[in-house]
Amino acid sequence: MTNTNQQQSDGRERVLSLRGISKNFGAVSALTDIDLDVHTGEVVALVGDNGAGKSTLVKILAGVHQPSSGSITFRGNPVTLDDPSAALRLGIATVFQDLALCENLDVVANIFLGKELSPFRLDEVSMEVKAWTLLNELSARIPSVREPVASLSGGQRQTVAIARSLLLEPKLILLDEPTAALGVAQTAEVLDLIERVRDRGLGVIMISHNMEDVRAVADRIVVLRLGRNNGVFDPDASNQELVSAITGASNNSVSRRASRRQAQNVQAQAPQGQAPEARR
Amino acid sequence: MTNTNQQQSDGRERVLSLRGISKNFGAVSALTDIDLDVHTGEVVALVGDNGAGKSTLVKILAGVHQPSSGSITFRGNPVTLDDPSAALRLGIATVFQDLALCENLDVVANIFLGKELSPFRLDEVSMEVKAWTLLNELSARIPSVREPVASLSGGQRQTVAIARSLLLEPKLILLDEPTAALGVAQTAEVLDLIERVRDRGLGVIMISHNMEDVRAVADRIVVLRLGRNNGVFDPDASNQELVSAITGASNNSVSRRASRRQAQNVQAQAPQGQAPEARR
Amino acid sequence: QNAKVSNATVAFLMPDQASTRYEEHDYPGFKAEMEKLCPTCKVLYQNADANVSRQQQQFNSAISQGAKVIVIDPVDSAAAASLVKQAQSQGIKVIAYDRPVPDAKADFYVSFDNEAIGKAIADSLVQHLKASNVTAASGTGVLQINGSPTDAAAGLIKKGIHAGLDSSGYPILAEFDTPEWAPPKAQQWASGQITRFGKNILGVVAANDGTAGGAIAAFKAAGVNPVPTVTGNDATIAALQLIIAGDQYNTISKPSEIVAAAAANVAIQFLMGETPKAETTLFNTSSRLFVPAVITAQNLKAEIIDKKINTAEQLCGGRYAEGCKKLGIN
Amino acid sequence: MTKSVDQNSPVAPMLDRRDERVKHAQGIGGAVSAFLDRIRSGDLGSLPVVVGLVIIWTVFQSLNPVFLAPNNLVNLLFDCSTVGVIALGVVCILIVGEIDLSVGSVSGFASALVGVLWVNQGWPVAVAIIAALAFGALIGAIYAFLFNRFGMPSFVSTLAGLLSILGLQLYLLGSTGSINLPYDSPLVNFGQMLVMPDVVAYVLAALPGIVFFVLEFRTAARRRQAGLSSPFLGSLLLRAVFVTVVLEFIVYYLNLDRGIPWMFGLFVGLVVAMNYALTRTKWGRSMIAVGGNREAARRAGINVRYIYTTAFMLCSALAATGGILSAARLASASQQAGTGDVNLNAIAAAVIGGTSLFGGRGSAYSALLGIIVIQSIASGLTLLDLSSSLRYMITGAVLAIAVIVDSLARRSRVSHGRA
Amino acid sequence: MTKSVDQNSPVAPMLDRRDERVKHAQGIGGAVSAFLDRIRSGDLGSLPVVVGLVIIWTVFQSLNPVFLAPNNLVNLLFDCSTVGVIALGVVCILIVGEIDLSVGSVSGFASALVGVLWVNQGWPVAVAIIAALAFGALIGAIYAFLFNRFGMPSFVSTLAGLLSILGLQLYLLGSTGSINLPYDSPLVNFGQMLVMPDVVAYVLAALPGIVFFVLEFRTAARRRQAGLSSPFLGSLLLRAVFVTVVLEFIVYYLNLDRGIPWMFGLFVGLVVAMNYALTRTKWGRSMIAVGGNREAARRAGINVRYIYTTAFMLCSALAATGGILSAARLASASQQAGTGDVNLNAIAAAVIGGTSLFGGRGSAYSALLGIIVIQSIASGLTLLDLSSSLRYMITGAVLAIAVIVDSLARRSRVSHGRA
Ligand SMILES: Nc1ncnc2c1ncn2[C@@H]1O[C@H](COP(=O)(O)OP(=O)(O)OP(=O)(O)O)[C@@H](O)[C@H]1O
Ligand SMILES: Nc1ncnc2c1ncn2[C@@H]1O[C@H](COP(=O)(O)OP(=O)(O)OP(=O)(O)O)[C@@H](O)[C@H]1O
Ligand SMILES: [Mg+2]
Ligand SMILES: [Mg+2]
Repeated sequence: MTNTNQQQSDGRERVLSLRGISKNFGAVSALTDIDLDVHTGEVVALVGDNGAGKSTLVKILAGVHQPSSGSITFRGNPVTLDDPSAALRLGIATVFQDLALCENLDVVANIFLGKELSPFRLDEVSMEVKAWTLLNELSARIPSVREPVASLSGGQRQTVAIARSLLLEPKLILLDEPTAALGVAQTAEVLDLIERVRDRGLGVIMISHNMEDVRAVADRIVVLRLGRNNGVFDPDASNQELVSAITGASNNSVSRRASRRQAQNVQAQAPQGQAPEARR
Repeated sequence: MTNTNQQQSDGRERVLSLRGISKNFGAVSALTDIDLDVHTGEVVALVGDNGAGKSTLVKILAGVHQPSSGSITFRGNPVTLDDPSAALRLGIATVFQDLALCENLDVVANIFLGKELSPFRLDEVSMEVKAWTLLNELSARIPSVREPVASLSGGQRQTVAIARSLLLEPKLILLDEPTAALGVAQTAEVLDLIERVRDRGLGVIMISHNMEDVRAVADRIVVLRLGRNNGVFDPDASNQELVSAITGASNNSVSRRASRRQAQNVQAQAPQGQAPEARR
Repeated sequence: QNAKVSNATVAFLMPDQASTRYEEHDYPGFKAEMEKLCPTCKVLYQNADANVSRQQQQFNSAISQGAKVIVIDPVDSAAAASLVKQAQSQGIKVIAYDRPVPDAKADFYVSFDNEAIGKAIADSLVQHLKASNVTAASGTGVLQINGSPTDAAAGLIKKGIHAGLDSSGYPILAEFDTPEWAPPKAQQWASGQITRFGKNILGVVAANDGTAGGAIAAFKAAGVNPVPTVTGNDATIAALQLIIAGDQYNTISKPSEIVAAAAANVAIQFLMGETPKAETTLFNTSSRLFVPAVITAQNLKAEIIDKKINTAEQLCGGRYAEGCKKLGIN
Repeated sequence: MTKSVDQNSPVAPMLDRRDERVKHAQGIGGAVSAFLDRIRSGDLGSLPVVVGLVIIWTVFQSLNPVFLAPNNLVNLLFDCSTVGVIALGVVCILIVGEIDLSVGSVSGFASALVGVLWVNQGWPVAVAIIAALAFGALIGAIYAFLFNRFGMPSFVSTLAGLLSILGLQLYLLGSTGSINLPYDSPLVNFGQMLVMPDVVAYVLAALPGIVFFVLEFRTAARRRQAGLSSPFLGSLLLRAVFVTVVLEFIVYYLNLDRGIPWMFGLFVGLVVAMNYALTRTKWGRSMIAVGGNREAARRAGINVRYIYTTAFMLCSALAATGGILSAARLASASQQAGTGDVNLNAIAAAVIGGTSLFGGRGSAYSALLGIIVIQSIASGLTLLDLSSSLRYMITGAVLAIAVIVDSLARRSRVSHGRA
Repeated sequence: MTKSVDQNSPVAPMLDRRDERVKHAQGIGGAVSAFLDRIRSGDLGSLPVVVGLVIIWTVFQSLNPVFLAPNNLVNLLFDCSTVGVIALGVVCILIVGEIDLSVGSVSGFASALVGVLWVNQGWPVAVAIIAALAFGALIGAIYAFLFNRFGMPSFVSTLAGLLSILGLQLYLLGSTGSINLPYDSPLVNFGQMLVMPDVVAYVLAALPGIVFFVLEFRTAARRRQAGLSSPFLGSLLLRAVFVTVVLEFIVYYLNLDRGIPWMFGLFVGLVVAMNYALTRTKWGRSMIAVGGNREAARRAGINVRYIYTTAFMLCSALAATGGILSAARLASASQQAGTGDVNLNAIAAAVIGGTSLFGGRGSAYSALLGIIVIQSIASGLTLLDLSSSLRYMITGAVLAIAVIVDSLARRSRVSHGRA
């Protein structure tokens, strides 16, 4: 477990800095004393078990929830985010895990919601063109952008949510499991996109359960466990290290499954001479 | 592209057989002439791009949508599934992509919805015990099963949806992206579970965008593209083969991204002597 | 003589808001007389807003508050029977006011007769038509606009109007129960009948001034000039003004204060343990009836201004000044 | 406390106490502090409405001391029962996310039907009542048919029903006007006079506490056996004693006057039965599921149409019951019955009590609480000599104030992230 | 047609026509077959309500030939305008998923206020009207405050408002009862007589077709330029011509009698303006978003409170407008104004026209269509001599029939997987 915090901050501006963030929902402490830093041009991956509090953290940064305690510093200034519009004004764009789309509006209206072109005489043509452009960039296959979002497939919706966040000129992008429902092609596009965004000097927080994707794009991997910081890792940390940090035990269902499969493979495939690959 | 249909059916009973299934939504043909077979003790993976029609097919099998044309044979008998309860009665359990949970009910009530113990005097204690048992089997970390589902994290909800489908004694299980929101540990448990279920002789249809998971558990991989059958593959088919079938082109964003990364790796890591791994 | 009564509680329960009379005339009249006769007595006033259950609730609460005499104008004459019985079983005297309680013997009944009112306006209309030599040619006739179909008082007026019209020789072209006494409904209905019958409408018998106003508005909107004879009831300021302006033919003035004062007198007598003198007996109940006055342009000055029911200032503002002058009001 | 979930760890914590992030109450002190926690986070159930009610009562009592006199309260209970039963039906239909605007008309028609069949036609009163209830259920079945078969929004179908049934009622009473029910009949006696003997009232008032304690005690035992956490016995006992004391005091106080009306007993009985059905049966669970997410309920294999049918039929049948009760209360089947504000009051009672207009959230007790709030306001204002205009204004204001407490509590619940 | 989405493919299909699974209409034949397709799948917008309307009209016309006489239709238009404007406000508030039960009271109070200020106090009529509108907006602002600040359900706050404002109205008119508005004043003239000169009516009836064609033509050009598909010109022209012919015929027919009332013109003008605001402005988009998914709208940075405030204020202000119009129509400000079924009719009009009670779906035109349905039924029954009991029954039945067509169409849409 290497604390890469110091090393990476050299020469780079800190976009975001959290200190001692806690959040209670009634009797449940979803987050306890979370610290986190994001720098310009950096992709921070936030990983953790289900219910570890990742989405809660993102919602606090997006102004959806208010923290029970702790301080947020954005580009050097302490801020309070008491409304999503406050976060948007600061330049924090978010793709929520639950997407937060309006099912009764069509794709174009959803992408431009809250930032429509020419508010007193909506410019539908320009908006539609821009929507198609964004969607095509993401390799989305959407039959029509004039159908309500309710009729889209899960992956199509997620693409729409991602397209939305690209419209702003944000300083920080929060992506809560952006590729969970995406196909292989769309996932590749989104990973490309994240890299492009990083190269433009933005800060990115990405949540994902796919360690391969995380390692592919992250500069730093922050692990949450049961609502607490549980270490910061380099992207070249081993899978086993990461999984142990996430599950809190080196003997976990992932490692058990891996060793079981390995044993099967040895039995079954040894005659074919294929080297059993340790995937723990 | 090997048609493994014939080979696998030897000696095994066919649970399900679809012929010429089509489905139109207004002007959109979501499915066109789909054929599909599932045998006992077989895991069929259904893969395809976003919007390829996978969920639509699952919904037809679950009785949620009615096909525009085509026939469904279940355990040798032609059936019409005009209601989800019809499918449930036949023994088809489904985990839907959108989960279909009642947000206002608590976890126990959701798991047992429609199949409560002792209908005239609900046996809450037994239901709660059973719920905890199921959830623990899936490594779920849920603070309380007496909170409404609305307060759960994405992955926790998905676990609840999976737990639901295990309550029945089904003949066929349909899993629509069951691991999309799950953590690494929970994913491993679900994959284990699928293998256990298969070993008990049930048929399983699993949809996933994660090729690694698909290859790990599937006996056969069926590809849909733009609502049509686009080939059936063995689980040991190469990634490139699968991705080409899914995206319909060998030059796709996945392969482009792979080759770009490869090039970068060569540049960056050549001095360290690490062999560039072709991941297309 | 009133020294014997002090600190007693009397309840005065009115039925609805269909006209302003209860709060503008009846209650002030009752209260004033009570104050005169028994300054220490307490008067409970309630209006049931045309709601039977609410009246029951008000009746019960009057008993809870120790009322010894209850003056009730029932929302539903039939339903009030149980209230009367309930009160009498506890030794409380009930004075039926305005509307009778036929199914139970109240202790006294003070009223104008709603049925008589209906008959009076119908008769007045018929006389007017006959006097102006309007003959009932085939196809012609009058319209009848009744009150709310769920209002018992409206039912009584309706009966009276029928009694007045049936033998008059003027057929009823169409009749309508106005839901909730709502003037716009009366207007819409009248508009439709104007389309249907046009010039064949000789007159309109409307059960109160609000619906009469609706009918007049319908004629005006259809461009019918002059407006046929339209009757009313309640002598609201608006209606009196319409009569002054010549748009409405008649209305009914009920000297509510006088009736209310009579009720107060009866109440005091009950409180003193006396038996009030009856003029007649109606529904098996000792009763005192007052005769309402039909107001037309001819007697408006005499009945309204001279009897100080309304003042000239109230009626003759602005546009009505000229009409007033013509009627000799200033 | 960082134990893993392994089955073989030496002292496995209780099944539902394995998440270390959750604070749990221990003993009485813990129960109190958990309660305070709940107050702070706004998770209070119907407490805020009760607080609103107490405020209203205090104000009215200070304005007119007759208000809390036992006699007045007994009248209040009589008045609550009629519309309360209708509100109970409305709760049913609101829970599945639909509405019934015709409850007033149905109640009025039911009372007219009883009047005509019993008094005019000379049927036995029981048969007349059954006919009226059957009619109510039939109306509900028609709405359900229109809803299930044609997908007609219940707002429209019940609006059409409101008008048609009002027409039927007028038609039925058209020739006779209102019909007086015999003053000495058991039905009218039930609606006007019949109160429980003192002893019966005391015994019935003791029941809830005892039943609560016994049931909870047995459940707690079963939970402990099954490896689940169980509530602290002392706090159970405390609550049972508290409930019993409060109820017995109420009974004692009302027994100073006439006592508890049987009609109110019937209403409370229906509320308790409905509460049992909604919370402890499969049917009730399905109702709430259908109201929360119709499609999810359908996919869970619930017969959604059947659920809607039962909801509509129950609502209309209870409305008919309420109508019969108000006829009994009034000793008359009148043309006005069910018109006016019966509809709004019944729906408002359900909503004020905490049932959502949007479905999926509500409880039978909301009918009880809501109607007590509404009738308290009405009764309190009746005791003040106000002109109608003032009375309307004050009713509105008091209603708003009664609900503001509840709204504030719910608001705080939302701001604490609990919807 | 299996082209990939690459930018450099020789003949890239139009941006929005790249998905080969979608059938697209080509030319007039295509437009017709697409239309038939839509009929089959039930995706018909307001056509079913129109069909229901036509059925009602046919029946009433066959029962009494006066029904479709121009004179009667002109009356119908006058009557539609007053409650129609109120229904337009109700559409606003339903779209954000809330309700306003007090529109009737507000309308009644506004008419009373105009009567008192103008006739009794002698204010200039314009100032009195502005005061009434301001009062309406203020009431809406209060509801919005209670909703945004305390989270009070709008059902309860507007119920409280209903009562309070009714009280205010009674208080205001208490001493005088009804107030006559002068028959010769411009306001009453506007409400009773004023119709458009024939030429103006013809010109105005031509406008929609022309504006539609010009705007669509320009949009089509821009779309083509931007690489999007554009509608076939012929079909645009056809629709424009069809609309114009229908409207001009209506005008011609009504001009046989008095002609088109200016009051109806005002109503339609408000509907068109509201439709523009709802569909073509950021505000309208936000309204629909808030109604569909409040939380999603908030997360998109929409000022949700502001949107609710505008919705409540617009609704009350339009209710006040409707009240003033009905006072003008009746030439009187009465105590009954706004009571009775004004509330239900206004809400029902919005719902019948297709606006959802649950928020997020609705259009300004639903107020127009819905009120025409309701007033047609009322007017048709006026022409038949029926007892009130029959009238109520038939009103209910006809209402159900009018809506059944729409429900069936929507049902088929659902069964075709389109919600
Ligand atoms: N509104 C809420 N009310 C109550 N508890 C909540 C609420 N939101 C989240 N929680 C709880 O907080 C914990 C953290 O949830 P969160 O959504 O942040 O998890 P997550 O890390 O995003 O998980 P996942 O990987 O499954 O998305 C969970 O246990 C959840 O039950
Ligand atoms: N109810 C509906 N109405 C209209 N179109 C629909 C509806 N449901 C699905 N579609 C369309 O059908 C196509 C297939 O959708 P489906 O949900 O089956 O995709 P999928 O293969 O599950 O995609 P994903 O991987 O994103 O979940 C999509 O283009 C979608 O827009
Ligand atoms: Mg999450
Ligand atoms: Mg899918």
